[in-house]
Amino acid sequence: MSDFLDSSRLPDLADRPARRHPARRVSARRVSAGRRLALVLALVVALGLPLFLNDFWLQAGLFSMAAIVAAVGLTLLVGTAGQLSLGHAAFAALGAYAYTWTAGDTGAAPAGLGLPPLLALVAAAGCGAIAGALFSPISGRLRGIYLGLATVGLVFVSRHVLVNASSVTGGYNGRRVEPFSVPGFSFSNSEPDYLAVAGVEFEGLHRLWYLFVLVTAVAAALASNLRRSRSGRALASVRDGETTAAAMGINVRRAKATAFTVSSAYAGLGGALMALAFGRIAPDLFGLQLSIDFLIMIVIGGLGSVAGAAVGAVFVTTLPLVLTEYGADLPFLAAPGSGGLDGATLSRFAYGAAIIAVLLFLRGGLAGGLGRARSTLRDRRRAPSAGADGQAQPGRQADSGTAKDPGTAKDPGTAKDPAGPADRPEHELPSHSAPAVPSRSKETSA
Amino acid sequence: MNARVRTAVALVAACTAALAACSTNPDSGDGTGAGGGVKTGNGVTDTTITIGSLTDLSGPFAAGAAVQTAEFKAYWASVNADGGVCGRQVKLDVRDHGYDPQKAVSLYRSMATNVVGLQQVLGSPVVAAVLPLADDDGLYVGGMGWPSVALGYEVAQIPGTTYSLEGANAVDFLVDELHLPKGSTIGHVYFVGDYGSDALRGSQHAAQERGVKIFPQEITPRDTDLSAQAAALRQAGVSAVLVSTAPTQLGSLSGVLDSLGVDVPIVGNTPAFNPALLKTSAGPALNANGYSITAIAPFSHDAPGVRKAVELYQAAAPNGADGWEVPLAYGQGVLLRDALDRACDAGDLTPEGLVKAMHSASGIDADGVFPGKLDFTKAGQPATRSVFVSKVDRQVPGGLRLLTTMTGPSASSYPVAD
Amino acid sequence: MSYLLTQLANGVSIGLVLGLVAGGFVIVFTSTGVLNFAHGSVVLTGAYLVAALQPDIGFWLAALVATAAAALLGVLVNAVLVRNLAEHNPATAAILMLGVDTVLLTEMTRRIGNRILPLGAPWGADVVSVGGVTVPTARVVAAGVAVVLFAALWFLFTRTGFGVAMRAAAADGDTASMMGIRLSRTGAAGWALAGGLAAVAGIFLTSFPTQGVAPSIGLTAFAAIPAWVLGGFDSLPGAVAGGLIVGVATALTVGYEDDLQVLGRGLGEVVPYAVMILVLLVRPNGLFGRQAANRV
Amino acid sequence: MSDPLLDVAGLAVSYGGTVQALRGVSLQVQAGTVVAVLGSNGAGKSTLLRAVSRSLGAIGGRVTAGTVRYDGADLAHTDTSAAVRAGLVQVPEGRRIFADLTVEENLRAGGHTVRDAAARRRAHDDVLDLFPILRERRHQRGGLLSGGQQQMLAIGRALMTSPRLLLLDEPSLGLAPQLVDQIGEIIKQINVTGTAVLLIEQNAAMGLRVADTAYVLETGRITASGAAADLAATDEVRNRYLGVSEPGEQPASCAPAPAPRATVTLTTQTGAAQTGAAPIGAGPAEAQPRSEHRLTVAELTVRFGGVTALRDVSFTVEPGTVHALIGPNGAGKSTCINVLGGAYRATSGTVHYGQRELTGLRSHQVADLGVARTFQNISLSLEVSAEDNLLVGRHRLMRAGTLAGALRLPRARREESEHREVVRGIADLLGIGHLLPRPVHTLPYGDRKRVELGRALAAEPSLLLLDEPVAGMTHGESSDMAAAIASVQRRLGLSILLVEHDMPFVMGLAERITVLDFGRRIAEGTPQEVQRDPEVVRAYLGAAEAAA
Repeated sequence: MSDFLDSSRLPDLADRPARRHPARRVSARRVSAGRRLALVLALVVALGLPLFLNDFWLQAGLFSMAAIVAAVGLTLLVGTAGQLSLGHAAFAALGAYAYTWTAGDTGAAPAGLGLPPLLALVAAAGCGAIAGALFSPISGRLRGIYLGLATVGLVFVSRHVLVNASSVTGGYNGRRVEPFSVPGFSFSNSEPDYLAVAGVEFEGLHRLWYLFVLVTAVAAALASNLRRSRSGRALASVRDGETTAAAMGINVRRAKATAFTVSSAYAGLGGALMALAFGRIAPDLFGLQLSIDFLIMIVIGGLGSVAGAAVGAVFVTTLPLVLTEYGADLPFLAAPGSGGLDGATLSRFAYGAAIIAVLLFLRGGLAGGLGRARSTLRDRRRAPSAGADGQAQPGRQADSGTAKDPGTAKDPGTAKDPAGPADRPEHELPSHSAPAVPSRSKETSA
Repeated sequence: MNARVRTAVALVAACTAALAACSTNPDSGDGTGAGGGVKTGNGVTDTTITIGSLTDLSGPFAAGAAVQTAEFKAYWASVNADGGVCGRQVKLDVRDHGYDPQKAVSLYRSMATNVVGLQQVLGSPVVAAVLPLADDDGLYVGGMGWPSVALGYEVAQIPGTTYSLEGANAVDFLVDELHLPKGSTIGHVYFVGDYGSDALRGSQHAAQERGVKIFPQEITPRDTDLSAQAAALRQAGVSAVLVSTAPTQLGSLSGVLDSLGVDVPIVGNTPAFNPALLKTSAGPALNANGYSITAIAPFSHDAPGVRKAVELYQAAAPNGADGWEVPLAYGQGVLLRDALDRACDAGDLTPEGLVKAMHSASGIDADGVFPGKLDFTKAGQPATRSVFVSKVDRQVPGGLRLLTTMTGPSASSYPVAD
Repeated sequence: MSYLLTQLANGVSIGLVLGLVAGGFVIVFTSTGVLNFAHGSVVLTGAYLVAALQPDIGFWLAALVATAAAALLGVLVNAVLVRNLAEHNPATAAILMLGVDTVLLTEMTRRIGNRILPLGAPWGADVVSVGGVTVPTARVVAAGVAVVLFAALWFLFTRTGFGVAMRAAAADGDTASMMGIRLSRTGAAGWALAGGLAAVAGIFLTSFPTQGVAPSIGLTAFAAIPAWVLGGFDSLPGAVAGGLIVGVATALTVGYEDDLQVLGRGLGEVVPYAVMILVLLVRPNGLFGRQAANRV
Repeated sequence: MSDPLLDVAGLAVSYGGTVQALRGVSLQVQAGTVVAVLGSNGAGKSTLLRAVSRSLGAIGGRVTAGTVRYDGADLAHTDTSAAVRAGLVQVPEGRRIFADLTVEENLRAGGHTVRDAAARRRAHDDVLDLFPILRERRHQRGGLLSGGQQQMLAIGRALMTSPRLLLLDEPSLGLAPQLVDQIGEIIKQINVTGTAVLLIEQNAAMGLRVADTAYVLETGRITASGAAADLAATDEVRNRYLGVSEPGEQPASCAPAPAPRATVTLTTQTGAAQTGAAPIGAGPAEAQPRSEHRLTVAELTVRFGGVTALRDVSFTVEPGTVHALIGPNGAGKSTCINVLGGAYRATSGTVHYGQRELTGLRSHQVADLGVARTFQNISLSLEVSAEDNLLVGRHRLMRAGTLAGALRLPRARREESEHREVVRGIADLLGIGHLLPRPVHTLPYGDRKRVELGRALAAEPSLLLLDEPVAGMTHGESSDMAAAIASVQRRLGLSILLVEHDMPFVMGLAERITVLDFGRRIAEGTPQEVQRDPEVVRAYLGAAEAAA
């Protein structure tokens, strides 16, 4: 059998080397080592940061990490599978309440099941998944933006249920969230009441921080594995062409339902983290604005990439906070009712403008922009020796821009661009321009 | 796990340990100084007392919040001009959460260690998120509206009665003063949530006590056209309507009821009325049938406290809008000041000391801003069960003319904790 | 019986106004493929301009100026922002509009403040009563104007060269441009129309049963989204039908809430979305939407 | 001779900077003449027309060299609208009338640029005189017209501007013979009034009949030109359309030789991954010879609305053979492939693969039976690496679920690396091994075609459906591809059903050929038989040629 692959026995098909390029392998390995270093650095920062942060930033960090989990899930749906959802606040709410109910005290009002919080965390993701799966008759049939608008309904329906099912949810007043704990150790300010390592006290927020770092890292790793697995390829294939995907043996409806299910499981988990970060939940926390924020995160961050979702989540969660923290103290707080410009208003303007600016100027979102900046830097550093790398076949037209698609943008190492950013063509292939949602005109004119 | 990752993990662990060793975490607080024999904690130095305000200057309640913030500033400036509190100047640290609970919680975290108490926390979802945290931290919170749920928190100081008692008093007022016969139906249009739903509870309790029926209509802030609700109320044959919504909805409802020829009293409770309504087409209807049940004296009330509040406000914001927010903010300032004074006298100006001092207070009415003497010594009970009843009147500033101060029988019997 | 008729009349009249808003969504979507999340703010802006201008120049002139200004606003947003997106796909365009919405809404909130601005419309708080059914005059006018506007749109799109060109561009932009139709112009016209419709809808959304302009009107416009979706994304008749369905369904749910108590209170808010989901289950492209052909 | 009305010189166009669609194309159109450009799918004909009508941008193309001069003026910086106003109008390929607009409205949209109402009315009347049927149906929606009427509407719509130069993109596409003749007559009539016509045609018979001058465009280059009558007689054209003669062009390996089918066994060898040389068919437990099933198509009929794309077509693909499906554009070949693959539903008739009936199955179920396919317009995930595209082909052979993949369970990882190894083997076989890590959008056209073939092979099919595998390839690339397909087929004993326009390619590769024309089977046999069949010659080159 081994002779089957022996290319010397085949006619020389293409007048080009049939073996993999050694130079390529080397550079690919170097890049992935660089990536790993970046990941390790990020982890060091995530672990060391709480020691320097005050409660404000710790709290902001907790919300950011909860958002990252939900946004990563949404980017699997929108970026990888090309579906759109504005209903993820509903799944987040479901996760939050599922956690709270499962872990809640049996004696309290409203009562809970009193199960271990770890189990409750799993239940949160599970409930999200089940709800997502139940929605599959719709999510499997609708596409892109159509699905996105249909899911708006979920937010309102779930709010209605949350307010009315008060025996479980506590109604509009909501209910207290049981702190996360494992036997003998609580991620709050009690049990042990005082915890210090090398003289530094670890309070509830610190402990939660580390829990969140762990959950977020695992969630991101799973998502990024998933994207690169058989299922992830199937989803991307469905996004890029349902007919083709079906012809390759992919059950398109099931793939779409899977994407929706996985994504809502992430939203459920993110919701549970939000609940832990808040300490008390109420239906008002899970309004349409939350869904919209999730969507802003992944688009601003750069569709499709896990890193993009993370960057976007941090951006959307912390930017308004930073603007408020440093904008509201501006000296010209106008008199009330006089219609003058005050700091708070100014920070809202800045937030809206930031969203607009990213979309206008950064192809591939924040992650795309960062990746491009990095590769530009690297190209500049490497400029003297460029071309000796054997990256492109002479005579073959060189590559187009690395960063035009969000999927590869986060990892500029995989797409070599010897021509440099200046030579990139302005246009791209038509089918390449809209990874997320099928374009309207194609739908209707076919 | 390969060798590289193992190395990395070891590196991380080492770094973390090193950081922990050399970190000087500032979280240990401002220490417990003892300036002038007074024990102090977060937010209090020898010269200043810092209080916080978590408010909504860019969200849906921005306008009203701006009025209150201006009044707070004016009030504390006047206090400071008179020599401050406990020999210290009071500094008000205002943060805008834009009605976003996540933002509010983070801002709360940044504030909690730097203030001795919170003058105000505004907005239902924000209150729901922040109150439990403040309760854990033992940090005083004033001015979070009047939801019954706040009674469950030791740190909360409700400036007056609760929405539920406003609702109960409203029914009592309709029966006793406006002579609604037994068996008649009262419509109650309310926002779902800790404002409207709470008020509905009160009105339903009172209805049972007084032998009338409540016909509830739930709406949300997005409903601005209440034609369908008004028609339903007419169909139900209501002889009065309670409204626990925002001003927009009160205006729409009274306008449509009028147009349908439903000539019945319309009673709004605290935040439902806004004098701007009088300039709209609902103005005449409200002027004829509108009443307001509030925990705060109306803008036009002639009590010295209210006059002082208005005076301060008009000096600070000559073009500002008139409304119940002005006396409210003044009253809250008075309550906090009283608590600070008591804490100072008790020699404990820490956050915990402030909460304790607040619960020792009784008999405050802020020179007529509140409907009777407020008593904060009974945990879990409202400071008063009395309310102001005003008639909508376009002739007076602020649009409300005080009729009476009352404590109805069913308000007295209302079980606050259920 | 007259109660039912009253609720139906309420539903139909508000439904027509919602149809105007939904029509704006349709036109922007068909002409430029953008999901205009800022539409609610444009509605609010239009209404605000009327209220702000009418004391000086009178209601009618103010309405005219506001409509023109809202149309211009749409054209500017399209020309300056939408056309300059780094990546032109529906998701980024939708998020862009959210950014625009944030900016517009903040500005409106700041300007309106604590006030409830009266529109000064001549119909004031008058009502019309026919056989026990009472409907606000404003709503009768609104229904009339909506019908006239829909007729005008029908005329524009079927009887004028430019309207036909807009439809051609919406159906197949590439081919239309081969006919010499400039997509930039049809796009601008689409945004202008949508802006104008939004301003008119804004006037009626803030007229009598509602008391003047307050920032929450922007949210009310959101109720037009289920109307748009269940009518079909690219169909003007669908927008009208969707608006009517949402209006009537909401009015009836509110009107008979007591009989529907098992489902919980506050159903009025949920019903449009529940109806939308049901419709989409049966017809994934909405009631009037074109079937997306599934050919290779 | 005066200056030409249209003068294209040295034109080069590329898409996305990678796909070179036209290279150094030059041609002229004299005022008042008809010029035909002949070429098969993927030759760059539509690109050429769009470059002239300034509508390349809409599909992402860019002129990289050369000029287009119209009436003496360089069009470089004008847009479509300006070109239309100057009297240069294109009728797009596939008619593309506005289906929701009435006939009247379609015409109105066509006359959009004409400001003068009187001129518009005149043009309108002229169009309705030219196409009386349109006058009759003027209030009907365009979508309700028949194919021929739609083509008339598309032409009429363009005539509303009273153009000086009309660009026609494959007007005969998918039309019945008598309609094609009618369209030809119409073109002549239009020309009589002084309008010059640049006509792009795949139907050489029709193109050469109406044109004064003709060019042959192949893979982006002009390969022949001259007076239409002269060109019709050349070997070049005959070869191009019938694959007659020029045996020297064929790679020897392409000759249909009996291969040791069924002797190739495909087994999984665990551990093969470590040796770096896994068998191509490393699917679990698939030790049987690939193809033992016969594909039987019986009386297949497909209708879309009122259009019948296939009518009672029957043929059989014997196990382990290469069977070609040919016919002029619009003959129903792609429709047939799409029905076999499960993308379209048959209106009537049956398709059996072995014992299994395919017609009721959905695409992914058909794929599960071991039927893989490629697409006429390459359909790959552009952002994704070539390797991952190939791995999509392995989807049906892999088992790891979503959870296993996310957790990277040992089982999933092992499976993944085994299949990656197989994919590398397949890629090396096709000579694209070195391209595996590159995102597909960075690859040139020819390589993309190979990647797509690789993806289909990765599915380890027993039946391979190839929809124009060499469309748009240069001669060299096309023979490389032929060699690759032949070798793969021989080694794996696949059955292949092939749709292709490149006749030398088909004639060299196929053992049996079924010829379709207007949805009907008009001939079947060996390549030699088919080449001699007068029906076939008539279908391709027209009645005159067949008689000659």
